[in-house]
Amino acid sequence: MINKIVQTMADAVAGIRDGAVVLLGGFGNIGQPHALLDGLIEQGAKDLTVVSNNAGVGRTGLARLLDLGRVRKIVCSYPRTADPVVFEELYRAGRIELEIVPQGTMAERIRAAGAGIPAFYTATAVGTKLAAGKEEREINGRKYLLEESLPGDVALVEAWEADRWGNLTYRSSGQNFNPIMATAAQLTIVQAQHVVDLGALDPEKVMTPGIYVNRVVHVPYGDPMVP
Amino acid sequence: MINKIVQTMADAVAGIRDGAVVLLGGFGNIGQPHALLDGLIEQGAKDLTVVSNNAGVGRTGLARLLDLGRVRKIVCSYPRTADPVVFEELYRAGRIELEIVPQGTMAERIRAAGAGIPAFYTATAVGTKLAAGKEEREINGRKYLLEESLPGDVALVEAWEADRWGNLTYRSSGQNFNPIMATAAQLTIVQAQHVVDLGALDPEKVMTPGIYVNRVVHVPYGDPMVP
Amino acid sequence: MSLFAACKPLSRNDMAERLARDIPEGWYVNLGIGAPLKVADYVPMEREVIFQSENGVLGMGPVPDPEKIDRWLINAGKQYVTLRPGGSYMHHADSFALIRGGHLDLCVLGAFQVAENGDIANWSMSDNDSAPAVGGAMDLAAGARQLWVIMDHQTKSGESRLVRRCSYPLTAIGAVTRVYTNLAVLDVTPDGFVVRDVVPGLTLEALQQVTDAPLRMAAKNS
Amino acid sequence: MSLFAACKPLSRNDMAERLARDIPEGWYVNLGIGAPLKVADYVPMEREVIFQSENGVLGMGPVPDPEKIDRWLINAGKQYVTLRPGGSYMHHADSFALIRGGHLDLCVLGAFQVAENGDIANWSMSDNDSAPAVGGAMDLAAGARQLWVIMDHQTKSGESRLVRRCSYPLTAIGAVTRVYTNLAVLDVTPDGFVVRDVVPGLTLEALQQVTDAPLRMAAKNS
Repeated sequence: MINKIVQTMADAVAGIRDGAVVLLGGFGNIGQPHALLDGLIEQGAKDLTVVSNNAGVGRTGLARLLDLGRVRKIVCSYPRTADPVVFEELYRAGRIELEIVPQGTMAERIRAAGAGIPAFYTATAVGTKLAAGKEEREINGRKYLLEESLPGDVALVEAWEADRWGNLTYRSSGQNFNPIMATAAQLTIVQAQHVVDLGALDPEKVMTPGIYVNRVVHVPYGDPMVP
Repeated sequence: MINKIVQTMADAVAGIRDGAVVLLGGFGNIGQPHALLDGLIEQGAKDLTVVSNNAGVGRTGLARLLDLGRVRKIVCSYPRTADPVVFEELYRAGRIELEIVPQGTMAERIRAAGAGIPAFYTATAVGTKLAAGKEEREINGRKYLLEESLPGDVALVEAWEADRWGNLTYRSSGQNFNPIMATAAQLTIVQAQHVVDLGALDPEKVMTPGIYVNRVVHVPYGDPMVP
Repeated sequence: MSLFAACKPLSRNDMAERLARDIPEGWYVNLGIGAPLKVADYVPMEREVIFQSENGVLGMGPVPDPEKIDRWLINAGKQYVTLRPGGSYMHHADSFALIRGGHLDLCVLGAFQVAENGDIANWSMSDNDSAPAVGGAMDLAAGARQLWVIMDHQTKSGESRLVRRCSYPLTAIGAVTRVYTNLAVLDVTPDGFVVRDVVPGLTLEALQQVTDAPLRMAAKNS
Repeated sequence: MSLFAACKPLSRNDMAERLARDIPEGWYVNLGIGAPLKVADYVPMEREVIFQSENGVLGMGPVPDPEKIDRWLINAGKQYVTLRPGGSYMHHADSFALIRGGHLDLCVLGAFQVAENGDIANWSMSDNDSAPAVGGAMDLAAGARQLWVIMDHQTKSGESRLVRRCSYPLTAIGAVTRVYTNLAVLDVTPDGFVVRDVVPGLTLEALQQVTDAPLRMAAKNS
């Protein structure tokens, strides 16, 4: 019997290696797997590359992982949030590498990694300083940049419901990067608010089929914090 | 008030021009917009390029459009179906052009057209005769082909439910090419089994948001024919 | 400044209202973070304009009553929003496929500078910016069918934001189609900025004096 | 043929059963149209193997009772199928993203020829084929982690289907990892075909006589 539900946080985050590329779901505070982040902090892996839309808020979660010196590089579109104090300190001190990627290009690069597309062309960022070092090509009269896929070793995902096959649903704007990150990593780890019986999810409402999921841990924390 | 529901088939298919590229949803008999095809036959546009997974069965629908000499070229992955008599006759007589595309490459080229991706790389068909004339490129040690997006002037789509904004759902394997074709055409025309009130569709179950849809016509025909 | 003695520059709210008037029913529109978000307040619900947020929300409604907040539903500025009947959700790749694919009728962004060739600079003040944050601005600017910019005509220190060439790092090239400032509405055309509309009491000459890029007047009834 | 006097080649059903034994629980598997589809009949429901069909069905169950057919639910061969609890649907781009992205543990295809370097030819009999039909075969062959081929060892006229180089148009290069024939099971390795298993009574020498490509025996307990 397939059963991807694990019983402890330690089991959920076991085996994340030093140097891993970690895809971290969430947009702002919504759909971000805070419990898995705490599990990763506890687990100890270091020298990480974190791919996340934002660069952490306050002193907890991703900010704490940064604060502990466990992140070598961050790939994100928007490091300037309401309270990015930890990231800014590290960045100014030259103690963390930053790769700024336009948000849509980041999303498409992650999707491409899951879809077996090693590279694609996009008009986003043509003529800007984020085009530096990228191949430019004219196709049908318009200029495009070549962008490579962005795969992860690990994806940390927050879902609303999950079953033992790893099928997932998400709640309203809690989807954001989670479904595409789930497809793009060697090891996809999910925290879910609700664990339901196999067959309980509407087959037309499953947003991430279990094929993309390795482990699910039940974390029924309720609504996201007010930031 | 936005209202994409049209009352007659003539209104639904109005304005399809000679020479148009028509994306035709469906896989086999499922999810294929037979009523819109009949509407297109009646409407009269000719010299069409049809993008469809299959090349028509028997003597009705797409096969009839072919039989009437209205199709200049067909882009498909699998012209050899149970009863492709019309297509085979035309093809052997040199009266129709055929572009064979691997099914997944066809799907991704259509998706790319809707997503503003003019071209992408894929390992599918490397080293085969379908790679002829395509750019080959090695990326991280593996060979890939460059494939261009495949946009349509018109998409003919079959949906299960629709509302006046053009939001759509599909039924089980009736999705197939329909959601991606809806994103990839200048003019997306939908036949829907059920027209429902705005707000009646679950926001998490809408598979094609109305932004991709221009016209919806109500065609409550019931279950697909047994082939 | 004597130039403005005879006229009253628009407030932020006035600018948003002015822009909102030009959005026809049925358009799909993304409003950037900050000043552009105000535009939604001036589009009446009965004129159905469908607002998108790049974090996967299509069909946003007004800000919720404080006691009715859904804490799972935010916009790109991380503010709580609502979903209208007919709205829907999607993931980030689908959301930016919609943006990049040219399906938005309009995006409204703020900017530091707009150039007469349609270049826009709105994400970074200098090449040495510590940790610049681009978000979805480049995708939106390159992807939407129309890009309207809403911004003050001049900086606080009196420099023109409508320029011949942007001096700040670019967000996109040749993307802007119209600019709404506190003094005027200007189209970006192959011939540069064309003035559609000025605030009452302001002459084209006076407007030109506070504008770096050359201006032309629109032909009547165009 | 005297070679086969001492042995009994496997039937189509036997081959499917033999292959099915090697699929572990938890694998995600695509079965090609035709002979490969039989494999599903020999995987017991209690061994949870999840079958995918490229038209957007993940978690296919057995063929439905005639009175319980859902006419909206077909497989890639256009046959009516069922969905298991835990199954789900997706559109064609997502379905082939799954295939192309290397997420299938296994694809099983039929073939005309398999070469010792893993090349497979299974879609077209000649370069002058009238209207050749490729379907999803190239995507599946290039995308799945493992590609197992199920086919007769020889053509009806007695030619070997396991060859040094394919003479028919290729479906994919270097993709096949194992072949199940009516006479043997063979791995495709960097050193060519390695025999894992032969039908009782057949010697390696006899198998080699009906095989164009050179064969090697697997090391014991490998």
